[in-house]
Formats: sequence, C-alpha cells, structure tokens
Amino acid sequence: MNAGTLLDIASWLLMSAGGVFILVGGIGALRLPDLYTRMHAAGVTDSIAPALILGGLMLQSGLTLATVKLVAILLFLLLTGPTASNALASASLLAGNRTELAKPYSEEDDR
Amino acid sequence: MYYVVGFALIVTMVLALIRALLGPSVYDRVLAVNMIGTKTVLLLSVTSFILGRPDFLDLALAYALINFIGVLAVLEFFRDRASDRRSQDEERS
Amino acid sequence: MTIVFSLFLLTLLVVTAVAIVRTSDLFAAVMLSGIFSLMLAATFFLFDAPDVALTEAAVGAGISTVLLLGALSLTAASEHASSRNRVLALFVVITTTLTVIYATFDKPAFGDPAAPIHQHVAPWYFDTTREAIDIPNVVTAVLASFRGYDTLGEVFVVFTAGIGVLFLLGSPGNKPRKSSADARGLRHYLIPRMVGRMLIPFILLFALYVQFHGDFSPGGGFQAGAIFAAAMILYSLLEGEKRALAAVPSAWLHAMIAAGALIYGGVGVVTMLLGGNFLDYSVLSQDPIAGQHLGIILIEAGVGITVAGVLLSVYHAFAARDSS
Amino acid sequence: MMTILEHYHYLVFAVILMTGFYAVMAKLNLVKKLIGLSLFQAAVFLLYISMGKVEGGTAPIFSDLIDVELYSNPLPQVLILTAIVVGISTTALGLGIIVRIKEAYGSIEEHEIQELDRK
Repeated sequence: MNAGTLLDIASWLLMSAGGVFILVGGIGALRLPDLYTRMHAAGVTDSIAPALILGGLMLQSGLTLATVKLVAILLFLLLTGPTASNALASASLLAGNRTELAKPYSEEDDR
Repeated sequence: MYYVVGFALIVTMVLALIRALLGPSVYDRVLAVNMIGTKTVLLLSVTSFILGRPDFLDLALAYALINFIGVLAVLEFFRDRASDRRSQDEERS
Repeated sequence: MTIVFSLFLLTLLVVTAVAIVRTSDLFAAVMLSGIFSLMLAATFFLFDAPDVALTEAAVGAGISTVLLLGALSLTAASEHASSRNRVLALFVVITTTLTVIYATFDKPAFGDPAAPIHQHVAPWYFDTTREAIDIPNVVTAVLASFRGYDTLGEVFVVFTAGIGVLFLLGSPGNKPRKSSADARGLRHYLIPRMVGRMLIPFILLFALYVQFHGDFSPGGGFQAGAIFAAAMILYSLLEGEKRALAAVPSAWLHAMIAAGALIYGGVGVVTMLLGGNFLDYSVLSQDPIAGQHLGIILIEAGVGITVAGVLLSVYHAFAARDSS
Repeated sequence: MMTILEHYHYLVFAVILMTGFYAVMAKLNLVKKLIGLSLFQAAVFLLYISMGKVEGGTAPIFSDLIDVELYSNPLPQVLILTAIVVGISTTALGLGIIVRIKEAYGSIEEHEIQELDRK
C-alpha cells in the first residue's frame, strides 16, 4: 500500500460521494412538492457535490496547473451557485409565489 | 471511476431536464437550467480528465464564471415586468 | 467509452429541441434553448472540439439568453395561435427527415479515420502548421492564417449585423431612455450585486487570457470578445444601463466595432505593402514564423474588439428601448 | 445494431434540423420562428463537428502531455467556431427587426400582421 494507491482510494471515495449527492439533488429537484423545496434540494447538493468531485479530481492531478484551475472553478461555483439560488428565490417572491408548506398553523394538521 | 461520476451527472441532467419540461412554473425551468449548468461544469471537468487533456479545464472555468448571468437576466426580466404591471395599476387607479 | 456519454447527450438534445418547438410559452422556450446550448457545448467537447465548445459556452451561457429575454420584454411572452397548415408542415418535415436519413446511409460511420473529410486538406494543415506557423493550436492557425480571408468575411458579417441592429433600434445615446427608476438595474439586490461585482474583474481577466493564450489553448478573438461582452452585460444588469454606459460609452463601442474590422483589414494591406500577398503574415517580420505569430495576434485582437463591440452595442440597443 | 450506433449522429442531425424547420414553417409567432432557425443552425453545427471527430483521436491542439499522434479534423471546427458568433449576430438582427415590427403593428403573430397589411 503506497501513497499513490491511498490517494487514488481517497479521490475515488470523494468522487463517488459527490456522484451520490448529485443524484440525490436530481431526485429531490424532480420529486419534491413545490418550488422552494426543490430549490433547496438542488441548491444544497449543487454546493457540496462540486466540492467533493472537484476535490477528487484535484487529488488525481496533483500539484499542477490543472489543480489551480480546479480550485478556481470550485471557488466560482461556490460563489455563483448560492447567488443564483438567491436571485431565483427573489424573482419568485417578487412575482408573489409563496411556499405551500408555510401555511398558517391549524389544529387540524395535528390529526 | 470517472465514468461513474459522469453517468451520475448525465442521469441528473435527465432528471433536471424532466423538471424543465414539466414546469409547472417558469421558476422551475430556471432552476433546471441552473442545475444543468452546474452539471455541465462538472461534466466538462470530469471528461477533460477522461480524455487525458486536463489543460482543457478552461471551458469549465468559462461556464463557472458566466453561467449565472442568465439567472440575473431572468431576475431583471421579472423585475421589469413587475414594475410595468405596477405602473399600469397606478394609471388605472 | 465517452461515446456512450455523447449518445446520451445527443438524445437529450433531440428531446430538448422537440420541447422547444412544442411549448407555447416563449419564456419556457428561451430557458429550454439555454439548456440546449449547454448540452450542445458538452457534446462539442466530447467530439474533440474544445474551441467550438468554448465559443458556444461564451455565447450560449449568457448572451443569447440575455438578448432573447430583452426581445421578449419588448414584445410578448407567449404565442397566441399555435400553428397554421400543421398537417402540411408535418408532412413536408417527415418526408424531408426520411429523405435526409436515407441519404446518410452510405455516409462514413462515426469517427471513421478513413472518411474522405480527413484525407485531403487536414493532414496538410497539420504538417504546415508545424513547419510554417509553429503554434500548438491548429484551429487558431487555420482560422487566422490559412483561412484568413474566410475569417475576414465572417468578421465583416458580424460588423454588418451590428450596424444593422444599430440602424433598426437606434444607438442608446440618442433615444429616449427608460425612466430613472427602471434604469437602476438590480442595485437593490445586495447579494447578487456583491457577488457579481466580485466576479466581473475575473471574467475580464479570463477574457484577456482567452484572447492572448489562444495560440496555445482553446481560445481566440471570437471567444474572448463574447466573454468580454458577457462581463460588461453582467455589469449593466447589476448597476443599470446608465452606469454601464458611463463606463464604456456607446461612442467607444461604435469605435470598437469599426476599429476591429479596420485592424484586420489593415494587417492585410500592410502585408501587401511589404511585398507579400493579402493576409500573408510571413512578411511582417524578418523571421517568417515570428511574422506569422505577430499577424495572428494582431488579427485575433481585431476580431475580439469587433465581436465585443457588436455584442455590447446590440445588448444596449435592446436594453435601452422602452417597451411601451 | 452497430450501424445504427455509428450513424446515430446523422439521425440526431436530421431530426433536430427538421424540428427547427417545422418551427419556421408552421409556427406563427416570429420569435418562435427565429428560435426554430437557431435550432436549424445548431443541427448543422452538430453535423460538422461530429464529422470532424476521429475515433481514438484527440483535440487538434499539440501538447507534450499526450502521446497519441492522431488528431481530430480542425477544419470543421474553424468553420463552426466563426459560424456560432455570426449566428448570434444575425439572430440579434432578426430580433431587432421583430421589435420594430411589434412597434409598427402591435403584434408579433404572422397572421395578425398579414391581416393588418390587407386593410
């Protein structure tokens, strides 16, 4: 077991975890009941999955220019992804959409 | 291993595309565009490793930088529409 | 193995294209064509065309969506009647599709190295690029040097289209503006504004990298011009038309449109004055290879300037128009 | 089976091309027609790029990092690269014309414009 194999295993683990998160986010965006919950599923996984996948790729490429580019991609994705979600939620709120899950509390819901 | 991630990305693209086709609201479609944008950045990164040319990461970088201009344009579009509607309401009242 | 990816992506492209045509909501059609462009770029990348994928990324990711939305906000957001002569159109389309498919039966298979397209000029381009031009990116070499006339023509098409839009919609400098409340852009949305302002310098830097590193990696004038225009469009969305036009006034943009085309044509004239053929850069310097490098950098700069100027003035022409 | 996979990109080309053509012919909305036209363009782009691909080759950019001496064809890429930027410029020109039509006629539906013309 040398360092190379360990790095490979670590990067594979990171990438498969990223793939799982990607899939979970996709299923969530398809199955959840309304816009804001779907945005939650997509937005959260779109932040963690790039970190894992690009992290795995960084371990594969080592200390090269490719790693610098990967870090830059990750940084920009982490900046723009949540911002885009925020802008989208603002646009939706502006148009008067409210989430169905935030209905006022009523006794009947308990039963 | 790259292929597994690639397939996960493509399957998620399919799911997001179904969401974009179903709608129902326009915002769902924008959300789907945004998701597919992120997936494309990741797919480009992974495939540039599959093809053995990691120097082509520039493309993924380009998408990561300018992808959210589209979402901002949508926000501006709806802000424009909302202010139009408001001014029409004011004229009527 | 990547062929499986491309098969998937091609299928998704067909699904998206059909959905674009079927939907009656024009906004949805614009969003779906955004998706189409993303997938198209990924497909180009899988087909070994990173330069084309970068162009599609630069144009499709921001600018085409922004322009279509700008046009929609000036016209109407949904179709009224769906279609006319549907049966006839479907009949024509289906017959033509079958004919086209029938015609492709004896075409070479996908990726066949013995296909006629790979036999004639392509090997010559590779050999001559190594000998006479000596830059790694063959696409840039063919674009800027071997097929310099063709690219000059394309630049003038872009130039003419830009002039046409300016004639049709008027330059933003001398038209009645939207009211001041409308022209403020997204200045009230603090988070997008802050993040956007952080990004703009990086996008501009990246545009310069794509412009001047285009000899060595995917890139060149067309991509860099589009990325530069995207950065300025982002600024304009965030800070409003007025500030964007204060940063890069429309007179500058008009000057850019003309200057880029002039640089390109001027290089050709200079090579003629130095005793070479039109757009034969070898005479620009003592060493023919250094002359080629210089010529390629100059004409790529011209291309970038014109493309950026045209795309930005087109954007401003749409954005400054009142929708009433 | 193998032949279908080898000719799949031609099928996709034909279908996208004709989908765009259908939009241009049958749709009455002018913006929709223009989107159809850009689909038509995209199909042609796809055909050119897929014809330039060589199996087992790599992108036509020389690099010390790779050992294969087989590159895909750069020529279609050059043609399409410029065509994409020309395409967006002409689309912008078309949108400009549509905006002026809307201002002159108050509509962007073809049949309504023709009715207004007949009056």
